[in-house]
Amino acid sequence: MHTLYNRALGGKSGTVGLALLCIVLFLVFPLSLDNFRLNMMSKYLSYAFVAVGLVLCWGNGGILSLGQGLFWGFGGYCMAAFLKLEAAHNIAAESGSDQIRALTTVGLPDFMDWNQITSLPYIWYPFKSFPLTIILVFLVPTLLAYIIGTAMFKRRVGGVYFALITQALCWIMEISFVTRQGWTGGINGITDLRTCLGWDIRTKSAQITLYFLTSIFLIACILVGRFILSIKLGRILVAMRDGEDRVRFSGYSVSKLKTFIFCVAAAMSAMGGALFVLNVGFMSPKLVTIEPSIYMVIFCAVGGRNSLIGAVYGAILVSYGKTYFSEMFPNLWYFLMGGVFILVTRFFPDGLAGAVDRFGPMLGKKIFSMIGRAQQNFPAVVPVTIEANEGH
Amino acid sequence: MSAAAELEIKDLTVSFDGFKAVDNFTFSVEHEELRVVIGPNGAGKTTLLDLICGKTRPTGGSIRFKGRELSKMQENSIVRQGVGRKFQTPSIYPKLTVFENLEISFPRGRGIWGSLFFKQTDDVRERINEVARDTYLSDHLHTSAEHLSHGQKQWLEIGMVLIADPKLMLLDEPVAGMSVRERQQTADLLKRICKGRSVVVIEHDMNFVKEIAHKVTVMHQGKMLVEGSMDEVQANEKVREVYLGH
Amino acid sequence: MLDVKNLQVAYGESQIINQLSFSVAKKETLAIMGRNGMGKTTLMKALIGILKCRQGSVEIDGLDVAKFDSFKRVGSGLAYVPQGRQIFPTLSVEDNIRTGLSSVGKRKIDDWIYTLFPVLKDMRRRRGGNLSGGQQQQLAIARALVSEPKVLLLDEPTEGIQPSIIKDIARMLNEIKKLRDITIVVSEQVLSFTLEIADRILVMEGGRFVHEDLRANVDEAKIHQYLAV
Amino acid sequence: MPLILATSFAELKDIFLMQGFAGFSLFAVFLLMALGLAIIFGQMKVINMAHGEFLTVGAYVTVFLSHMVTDHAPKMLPYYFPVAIVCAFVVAFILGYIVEIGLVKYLYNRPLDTLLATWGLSMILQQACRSIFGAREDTATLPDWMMGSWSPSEGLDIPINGMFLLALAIVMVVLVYFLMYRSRWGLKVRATMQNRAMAGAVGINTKSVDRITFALGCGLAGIAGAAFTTIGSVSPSAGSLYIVDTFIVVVFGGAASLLGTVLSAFTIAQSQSILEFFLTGVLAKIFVLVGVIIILMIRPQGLIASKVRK
Repeated sequence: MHTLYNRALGGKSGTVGLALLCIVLFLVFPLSLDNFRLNMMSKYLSYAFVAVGLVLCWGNGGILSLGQGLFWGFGGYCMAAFLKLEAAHNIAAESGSDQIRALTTVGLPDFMDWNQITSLPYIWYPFKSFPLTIILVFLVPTLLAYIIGTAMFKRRVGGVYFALITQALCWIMEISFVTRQGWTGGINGITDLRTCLGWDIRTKSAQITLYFLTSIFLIACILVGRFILSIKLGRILVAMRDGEDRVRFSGYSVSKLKTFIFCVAAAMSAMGGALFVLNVGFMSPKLVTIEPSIYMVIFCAVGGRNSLIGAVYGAILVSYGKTYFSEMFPNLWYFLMGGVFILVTRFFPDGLAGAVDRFGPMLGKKIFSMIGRAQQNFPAVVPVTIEANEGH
Repeated sequence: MSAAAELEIKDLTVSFDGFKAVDNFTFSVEHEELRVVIGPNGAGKTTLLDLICGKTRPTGGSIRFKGRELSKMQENSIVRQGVGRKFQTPSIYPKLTVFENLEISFPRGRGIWGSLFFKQTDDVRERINEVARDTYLSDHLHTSAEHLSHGQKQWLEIGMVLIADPKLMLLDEPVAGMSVRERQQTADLLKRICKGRSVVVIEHDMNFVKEIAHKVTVMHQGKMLVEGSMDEVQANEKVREVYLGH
Repeated sequence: MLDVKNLQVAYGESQIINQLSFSVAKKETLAIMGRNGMGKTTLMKALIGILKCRQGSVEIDGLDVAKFDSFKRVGSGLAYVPQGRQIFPTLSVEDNIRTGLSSVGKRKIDDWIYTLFPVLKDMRRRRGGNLSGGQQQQLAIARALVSEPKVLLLDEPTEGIQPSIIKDIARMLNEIKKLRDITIVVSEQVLSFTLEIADRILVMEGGRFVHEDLRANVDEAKIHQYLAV
Repeated sequence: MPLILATSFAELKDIFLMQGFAGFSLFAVFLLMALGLAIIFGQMKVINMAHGEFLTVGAYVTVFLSHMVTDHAPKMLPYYFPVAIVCAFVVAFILGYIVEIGLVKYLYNRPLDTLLATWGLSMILQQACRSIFGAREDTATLPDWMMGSWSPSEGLDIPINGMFLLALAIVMVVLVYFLMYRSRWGLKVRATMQNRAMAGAVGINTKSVDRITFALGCGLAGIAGAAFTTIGSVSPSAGSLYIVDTFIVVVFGGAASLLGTVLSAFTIAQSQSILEFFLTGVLAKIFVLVGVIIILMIRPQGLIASKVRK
């Protein structure tokens, strides 16, 4: 129990930070925001999943992926495909009239009709089943991450090159999705999603429920992340970031470890994508291309690339800022956002979490605790002697 | 005579851009032997260690350790065959403490599942403490590695190799940047740890070499120049010419 | 020639060198000895300007360069041979030497450089990174010398160099002193090498000087003691 | 039967030639774009995501000049283009110089951070273009001599602006080569990029080298922008459409190699242009990108890598 407390919650200070986040997510937001804003918040939180994944693979593992939108998007598209099929069946059932039957193919998503597709593509078959869809939401992006990771890391493609290649992959995905209109809905994406297993996701109560669901899953991701960072794997990640060769010559397969953490980040992103679709009711290639992928990295950087909780605040703040500024000052917000990116990288490389850590040590450690070294306890070892640091 | 050689290298060659860094090199190291490789800079000593531990791929020749061919293996599999390597400039994890540095190097939980479910049991802690004691780092277990002195960093890296209990240790300039007293302590350490394993050391400090070496190999331009006891090597005219000076 | 007064250097929070003063006469060779981590390299880096000085002055021929960027200090007559050589690995030997000409505005490498280091002439088209350690050391010295310095700073020139080349380097340095009016400050751990080149020895410990000897009457035992602890 | 075969062969040859020449225009644009990035990314290791916006700026300068000339001095129309190239260079150079002083100089040795910061910069520059020039697309009026095409044989039309672009690209490559590898300044640049501290310690003013090198890369993007106006219309986001391609060209070539950049731009442009004849443009692009990524996995160091023993 004690180890679990330390590992998953990050000890006392980590728990405080997590508790604060829970209060914000489960009390402050639901009580203070109207339904529209709360739904908006669900959208932001679904981006935060990607940011949390990036803290693991970028902040701690040193692997910067500029293509996380790829995984987020695949998760979202899988979920959207299921919802779309259900919507198509419902339309067919509701409109019993022969007129509609004559115009459309029964049970086929509308965009397929528009693209003269007369029978469901095989790729779409699995999305008839809900359990299978849930499996695919995780399996497809994780498998993709596994393939990309194995191919890249085995060949020791890393750093900048990895970032640029994942960016290109993201782009490839966007243009393929846009061109395969009949399968993917093209540039418009998959829209007009209404129900999930008969439950109308557009109602107020459904949106509130989904908000809480999103928050719970997000907290779960943070706990998983904390667990990973607290065990040996977490220290190997940091070690790999700082000295890859030494890890390799300690007998670890660096490529496998990197692939693993990359897959974990991909699975988290996919979860965010699927929840996004449930919350918002559509999916489009514009959401998964290069620009949103970079935004996701920015969320992570603004929040603090080493801090799981910071990443959530980063995602909320930047997304909110984006919405707010683009509503209030449509011409200025690009300047403002651009300025924020520059300021953060220039002056706060550790993001909000770092700034809070630096300027409010008392408060900061508790809110943004990075599951720091300090809180880990190794019983039964010789006490620390600090005066022994000689030289520089 | 003694048991068959543990490490057998035959006709090993590697070329970079047409330049042969190691050229048709053949040598062998026996069980529990402490071998020192000396030679001018650029003679191919570090490259030789790189080849053995898989960091560099040979152009030709074979490296057999306990009868197994290493030259085609991945680095981490070579490590699992029992080969440990210390680099020329200490490569440790600066942001982790000495304890964590050693813990990561502990040869358990090296796979993904292993690293997920690795438990820091008593025997692990005991072994870490033991190695820290051996490498004179007991008082610094919870110091961040970046705050260690240069000599202590060298020791830490030796400890990180040692904790995996390798059957063959490759040490590249282990006493570079150490004071005379630290050198002596390192010599004692090496003499202790070559029990039960073979050790190959690259070193420039002749006094240190004299102190520890069972046998010395002199490399020159990627080739073996001489091999023998320290006295034989020091008396050798060719060695004096290319390396030691008169 | 070189006057250092109240020099203070720090890495972040920790102060490495505090209130250090010394001066070197024209054509003198001063050796600064001490163990690793005692501040020798920090001092060298502070003198050439790679590390910023917090306080104090560094005067060359009366000109205070303590606030200057590195390249301006080179222009004022300092030259630097760093620990670990740090030649430019993908540049050819010739280009490596020519980088040292930036501050004097010349294009051609003077012949006396190649006379002093014949091996560099043979290898002038090779890439710097493909040279052996000893050759790289000569290259680093040549690169520093072409800027026609008044004061040459050498940081542990024997580190990692084979014994036979160490003797060559000592010979070369003495040769250079005969050829040109040059002041040398060298940091070292090898006493035998130091004794071959130095006029005066200072021993450094914890960022301060703790012992001084002239070449004429060196207390070898005492220096060994400082180096050994 | 043989007659039909013969004609189709001749046609096929012409098609290949035409596609080949179409590929040359693409090659020229890629090369001009990549040249600046090869300096900024390949040499300086700065991931300049705003590189495309410098192209946009150069293109807008050209468009602006073309409007000025058509409105006020129509007689000068045949001659303005070379002036526009120079102006595009100068404006982009100055802008790059300012960006280096204000932003990039703080981020050397933090490549991934340059990526984020310059992404912010690209947002700002894009919006600035939008505020100044409006969001709609704009085109430059080209001099007559650049219009039209050249037909060396029947059925074969080679557009003159494509040839002009190619010539411009070749001239720029040669210039950059001499500047970087044959001049004293180039030596200073290469020394600085390999070891900034040491370059300072041998007497090189590294701050000035950094500023000018970065600005030069930006200036080259400005020239690419001027060239771009001959094949497309300009909008605030025009440059950002090319940024991924450009990075891929530089990475594929082997970041620090000029020859690699040329080869890689050629390979990518030609394979895309030839594939485009068989597939749709988008599919051709996907194929080429996937191919490049696969080759990069086999050869992560790019087509041409410098080998130095470490």
